[in-house]
Amino acid sequence: MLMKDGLRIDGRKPDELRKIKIEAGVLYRADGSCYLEWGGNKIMAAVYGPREALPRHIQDPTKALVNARYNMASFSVEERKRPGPDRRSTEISKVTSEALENVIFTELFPRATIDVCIEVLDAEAGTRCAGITAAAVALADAGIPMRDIPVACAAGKVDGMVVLDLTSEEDKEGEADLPIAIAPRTEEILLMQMDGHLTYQEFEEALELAIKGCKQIAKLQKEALMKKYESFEEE
Amino acid sequence: MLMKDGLRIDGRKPDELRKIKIEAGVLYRADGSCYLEWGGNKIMAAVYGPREALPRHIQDPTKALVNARYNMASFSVEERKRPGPDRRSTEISKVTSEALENVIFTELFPRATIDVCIEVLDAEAGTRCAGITAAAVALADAGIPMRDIPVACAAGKVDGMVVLDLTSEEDKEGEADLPIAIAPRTEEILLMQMDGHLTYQEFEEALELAIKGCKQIAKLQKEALMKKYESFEEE
Amino acid sequence: MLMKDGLRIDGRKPDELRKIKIEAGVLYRADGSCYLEWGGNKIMAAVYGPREALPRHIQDPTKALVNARYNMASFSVEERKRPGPDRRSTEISKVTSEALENVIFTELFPRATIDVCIEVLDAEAGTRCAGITAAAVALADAGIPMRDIPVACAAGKVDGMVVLDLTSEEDKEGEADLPIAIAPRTEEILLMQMDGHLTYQEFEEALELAIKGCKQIAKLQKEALMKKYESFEEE
Amino acid sequence: MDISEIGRLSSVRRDYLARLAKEGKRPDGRGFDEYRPIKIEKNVLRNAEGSARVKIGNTMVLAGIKLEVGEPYPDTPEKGAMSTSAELPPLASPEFEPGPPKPGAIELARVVDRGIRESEYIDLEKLCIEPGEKVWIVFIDLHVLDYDGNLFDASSLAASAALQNAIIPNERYELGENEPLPVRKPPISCTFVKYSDAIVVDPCLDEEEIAEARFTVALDENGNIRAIQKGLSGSFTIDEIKNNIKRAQFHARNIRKLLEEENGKKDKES
Amino acid sequence: MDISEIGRLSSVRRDYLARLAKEGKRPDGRGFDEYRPIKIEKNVLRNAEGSARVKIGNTMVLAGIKLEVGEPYPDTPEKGAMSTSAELPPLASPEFEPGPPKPGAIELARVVDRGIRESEYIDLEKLCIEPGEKVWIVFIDLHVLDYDGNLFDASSLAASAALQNAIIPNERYELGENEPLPVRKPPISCTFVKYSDAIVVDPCLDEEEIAEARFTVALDENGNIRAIQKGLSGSFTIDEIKNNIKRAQFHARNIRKLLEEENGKKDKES
Amino acid sequence: MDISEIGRLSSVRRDYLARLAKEGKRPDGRGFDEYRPIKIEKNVLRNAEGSARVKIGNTMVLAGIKLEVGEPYPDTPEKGAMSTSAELPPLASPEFEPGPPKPGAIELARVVDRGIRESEYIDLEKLCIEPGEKVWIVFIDLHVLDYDGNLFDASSLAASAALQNAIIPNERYELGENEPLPVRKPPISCTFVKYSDAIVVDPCLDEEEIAEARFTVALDENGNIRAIQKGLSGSFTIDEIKNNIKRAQFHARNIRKLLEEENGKKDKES
Repeated sequence: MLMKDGLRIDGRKPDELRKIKIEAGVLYRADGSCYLEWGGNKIMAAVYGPREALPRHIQDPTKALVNARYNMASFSVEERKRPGPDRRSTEISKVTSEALENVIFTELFPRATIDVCIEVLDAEAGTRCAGITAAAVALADAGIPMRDIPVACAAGKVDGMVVLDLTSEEDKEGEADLPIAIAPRTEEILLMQMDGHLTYQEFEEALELAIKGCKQIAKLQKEALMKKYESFEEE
Repeated sequence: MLMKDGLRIDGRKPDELRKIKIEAGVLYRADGSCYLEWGGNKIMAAVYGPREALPRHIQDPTKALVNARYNMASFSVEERKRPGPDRRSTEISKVTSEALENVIFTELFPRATIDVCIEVLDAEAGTRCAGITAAAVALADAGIPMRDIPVACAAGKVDGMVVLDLTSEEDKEGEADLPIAIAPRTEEILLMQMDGHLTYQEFEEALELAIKGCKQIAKLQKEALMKKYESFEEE
Repeated sequence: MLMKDGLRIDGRKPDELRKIKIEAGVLYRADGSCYLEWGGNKIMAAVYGPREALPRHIQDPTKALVNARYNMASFSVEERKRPGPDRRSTEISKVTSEALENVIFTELFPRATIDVCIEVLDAEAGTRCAGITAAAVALADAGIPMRDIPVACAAGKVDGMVVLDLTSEEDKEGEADLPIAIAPRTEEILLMQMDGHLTYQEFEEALELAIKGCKQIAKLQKEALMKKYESFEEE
Repeated sequence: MDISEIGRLSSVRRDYLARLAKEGKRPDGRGFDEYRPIKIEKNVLRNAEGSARVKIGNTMVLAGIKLEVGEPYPDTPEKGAMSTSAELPPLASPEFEPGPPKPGAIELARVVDRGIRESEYIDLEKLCIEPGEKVWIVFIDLHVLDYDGNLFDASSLAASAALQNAIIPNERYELGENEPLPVRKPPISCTFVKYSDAIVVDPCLDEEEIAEARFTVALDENGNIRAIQKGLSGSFTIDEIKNNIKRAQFHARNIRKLLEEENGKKDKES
Repeated sequence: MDISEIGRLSSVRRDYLARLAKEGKRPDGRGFDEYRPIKIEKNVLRNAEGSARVKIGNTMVLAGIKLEVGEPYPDTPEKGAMSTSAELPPLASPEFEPGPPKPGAIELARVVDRGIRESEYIDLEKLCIEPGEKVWIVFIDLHVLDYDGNLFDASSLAASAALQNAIIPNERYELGENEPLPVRKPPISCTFVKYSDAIVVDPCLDEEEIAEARFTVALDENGNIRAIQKGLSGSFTIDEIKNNIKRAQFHARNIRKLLEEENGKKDKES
Repeated sequence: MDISEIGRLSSVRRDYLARLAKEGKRPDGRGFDEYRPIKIEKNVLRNAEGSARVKIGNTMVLAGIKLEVGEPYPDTPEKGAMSTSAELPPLASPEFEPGPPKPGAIELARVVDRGIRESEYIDLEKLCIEPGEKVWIVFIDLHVLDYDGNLFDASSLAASAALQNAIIPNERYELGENEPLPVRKPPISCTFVKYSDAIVVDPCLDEEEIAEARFTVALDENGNIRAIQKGLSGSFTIDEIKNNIKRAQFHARNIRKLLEEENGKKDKES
């Protein structure tokens, strides 16, 4: 059903990503920002900080807090979503914060907070990976010192086959989804979630594929940042 | 439908106010208070302050905050209202706070707050104007220094005619509603909202009529305050 | 209906308690704890403190706050209860806090809070009395200095007869319920609520019966605490 | 202090009140068993189905009744329902804050509710429109306007008075003509507080602020007990409790008379 | 300052802006009666039934339209309904905080809503599916992405543009084929602020932060007035108000033209 | 630290734990691949449709199952539904606060939910009463009673055990006789944390407080993977992840055996 002649319903090969477009530095007020289109996903990410964490009792005297907020616009899905956080977005905000904190030199900014805002404007499967990928570019655009630029991508299993970067339909009808985020230089795993049904062998295969996907996207991230700096120099 | 032989459904002339009754200093605990009946509206207003603004981080070191809270009792309307603020009352609280702040010498009370409580006990169109008018009397009763006593009134358009002080039915079936608040001495506009459909000429006419209404009510406000002072001297 | 041949539907005599089992010191993290089964009720109580009351502006410089929180697990009743406090549990938390505060030497711990957590895991009438009784044991287990160990029990009226310790059915179908908490040494009344219909004579009778019940339960509380200390010495 | 949970009296004032009490006196000159003047005004609102404004001394509470058509509870398919709420708006006291009801307001509403419910004041059996489907729900909303102590009795009395003049708004729901809400005999609430070994009825705010224990009892027309609420962290002896109830039976008779007089007046007028 | 209620400008900067205003100048070099460049992009989202992204200078607002089937209001059983919300997410400004809408966001949504509602922009009569039972509810959600002042005009324009390209999602509800949302002529909103005796159109953030009074008017295609909102604690004289409206009539014509051009473009493309 | 987000260990204790880990030791004397004693008690409540209390060391979690009749999701009209919540009441730890669930509690509930859902443990197809109209909704409520680390495994195990003895309360809804809830093979959850280069199974609280990264995997009876959750800001290498899963396959077999023994006991008793 979801695969035909070795191709997927949208014509992609099993190891092929959807179309991705990344633009850095698109907002005026934010310290760093990124607009990302990934298949049908449209994501805006902004970074504010490092700035003083308030109220004071949340401050950590040894390092900066990394506080990501993943939010879906009410019109970003087919059935209108009530504004405000739900349980799903609370969980995604948490694992996203943790993944991003890993690469940031937070100990350089004691008592500070680094706020990462991820707004999903249009959603079509894989928004958490798209959000992390965009947030990473926004962090770099904001000049936040990081040991690497994180990047995220999912692999999954569809009609018994391990494939890269699921669409909505594949996510819903497929057998498994494995979103990960990595630090691409070292291939360390910053985020991993999985739901579905994978044998150990399939898991290994999917993990390898997702890492391959991450590395392709990491290039697009760097190109977007490069382009921003170039346009900055031209000005 | 709403006008017959030049008169309105309740028998009023186009430029005639509903019956208004104002009483100052009716509450024991409040620093200043006012009970006002205006047509079918029954409003209780109380003022507390100037007192220290808390929590401290909301304090303004240069002036007092003016914090009006417009609230409708759950039994004040035909269909029982759930207790607590809704979007409408939040907006009215905001524009009321702004209108009242205009005339108060807030710079005399840095770090303070002046709290204005407006409780609508019975509602019949025009509660925001009635609330501001009552709040102004309560402020004066509390001895808050003001450069003028604000007063509010609405004009509107009904059956193609500009009229003063709409009833519920006129508000609902009519073509426009223009509530304003003014500082009566200088005729400055402190609050203005409008919804409906007015040509520019009709707008000018309605504005003039509303100001005339305001000035009539300003007299009633002063009489109420006078009566309170007299009764105070008698005691 | 509810009484037959002088006995109640569950076979008890009018002045007979349901089966009660009390165990002290059952939790690892809490400073003091108690597990109590009383008829179909299963209650876990824990005490934390005295510890600094936070945020600071709630601190009382003359004494410790006693802050009891009565909570029903969502699965503790026949129809699943939404998690979180409702109006009933808010009231019970309030009167429970007040009853317990009475016997604690709060003036020994200025600026502190003593937190009492009462979780109803399974409910069958009389949970507030069961909660106070368990909380008192947890307070003693935590070593909080008290002038007496409070104890609670209800009497009521069923089929025209005053009886002790109502079941769910008796509570629902019966004519009155009178839960009380006392300091057993002095017989002072720490908590009293009543709803139903009692003549003054019936009230006196019910009060006497409830106090008798309290005193029986007080023995079980002491036995449970003794057992805990003994097992502690054996270790 | 109970309702506001803030604003402790200075210790000087506290000592003064204690000294007064020892001499059998109260801050406003009343005897221990004396209510402040009670004033009941009924039918004071237009949009409410019933209303009353009650003053006890400087304390003023407005009760408004609204009726709505709703579903019955599954276990009482042929009975109407009732719901009581209390608002303590910042208008009524410098200590009241806006926001959802605090524990003090919830306790107040629930105690008033119990008095009405347990004395079967509203004839809920007559409020069924369609068994199992549609019944009248009676909303009793207590709106405190001026807080100088003893909200329990003022609120209970306001609710009782407002229910006495409430109508069933059949016309609004196209169910025939409006008719009076069917009520029986109201409960009367009596509140005492204890401080410095004195137990006084109808506490004013100063007294509530130093009160150690509070006792409220709702009595029916036969002086039988329908609801009790003991509050605050102080205790009562068994004898004090018994005595409170006997004193309450005396006060309740007087207040009931007052309410009936007011009711009589209304009837004559209408 | 209005929306964020924080972040006061330094007094040096404040004095500088006041001095500029006295010389007839604005911080970004515009004249008092000059808008920043306006850019309208329509149909920018896939899941929304209609959408538009509007930039006025650096301010950027995204409007998304969603339609749902719901019950009509009891007093308008044959009309669809509309609901407008505004989100000011922390993404758009260092001063915006997460959480439920603050008064500034609520005022913004309500003013945009009034302009659309009072100009009868959406033909709600055509949104009835089953009288008294089922109608379309139009949700207008305003999502601020970059906040550099004048959210009122940017939001209103984004809503107007998004509604122009919205569809009724009949297919999703198995009600036939999708069709365009029936709209009439949009309202155009014009906002002025007053500071240092100057009244300027389309305030940027610096100007909003020192503004004493704000005036927003929504005009229909005949230049008639459909909604007004005066904001902030400063006042306007009667003449200033009248003058604002006349100036707005001029600006609204230009903005309307811009919107129509954008609309024309879209039509040609499709 | 994960759940409580407060209460950092002193650096002395932290260093001590790190030193222990370097020597292959854990604070409570266990090996890196050793669980604390696990105790499962089933059917411990009367009002819940199913229940279990699980202790892993000092950590104690109570799971209660309730079933209600409700509407199915539109896209699965013939399937029952499930919903998992976790309460971390202040009873269980000095760091837990009352109030709506914090992110840690939400993550916990969602991870337990995913394990059950993805292993298709509950046979939701059999929970349809009337297609498109009425289905059973299974509520899994996790109530933490004592928190000494590893809530993920204790909660998952408590939920699995409680579902095994749950009944469908047909009688309460007049739908016939009660019957056992149809379940298949439960998922088994295994959690590891990493600190000081060690990766240990079943962390106690001390270990969670210094943990850099957390890894939870839910395995089915064939050792296949049904759900994964990596947590905290530390990272794992690819090899560490693979190794975690293999270690989990070993532990899950043992825990599954324990659960089956408990199940066997129950069957014999009844």
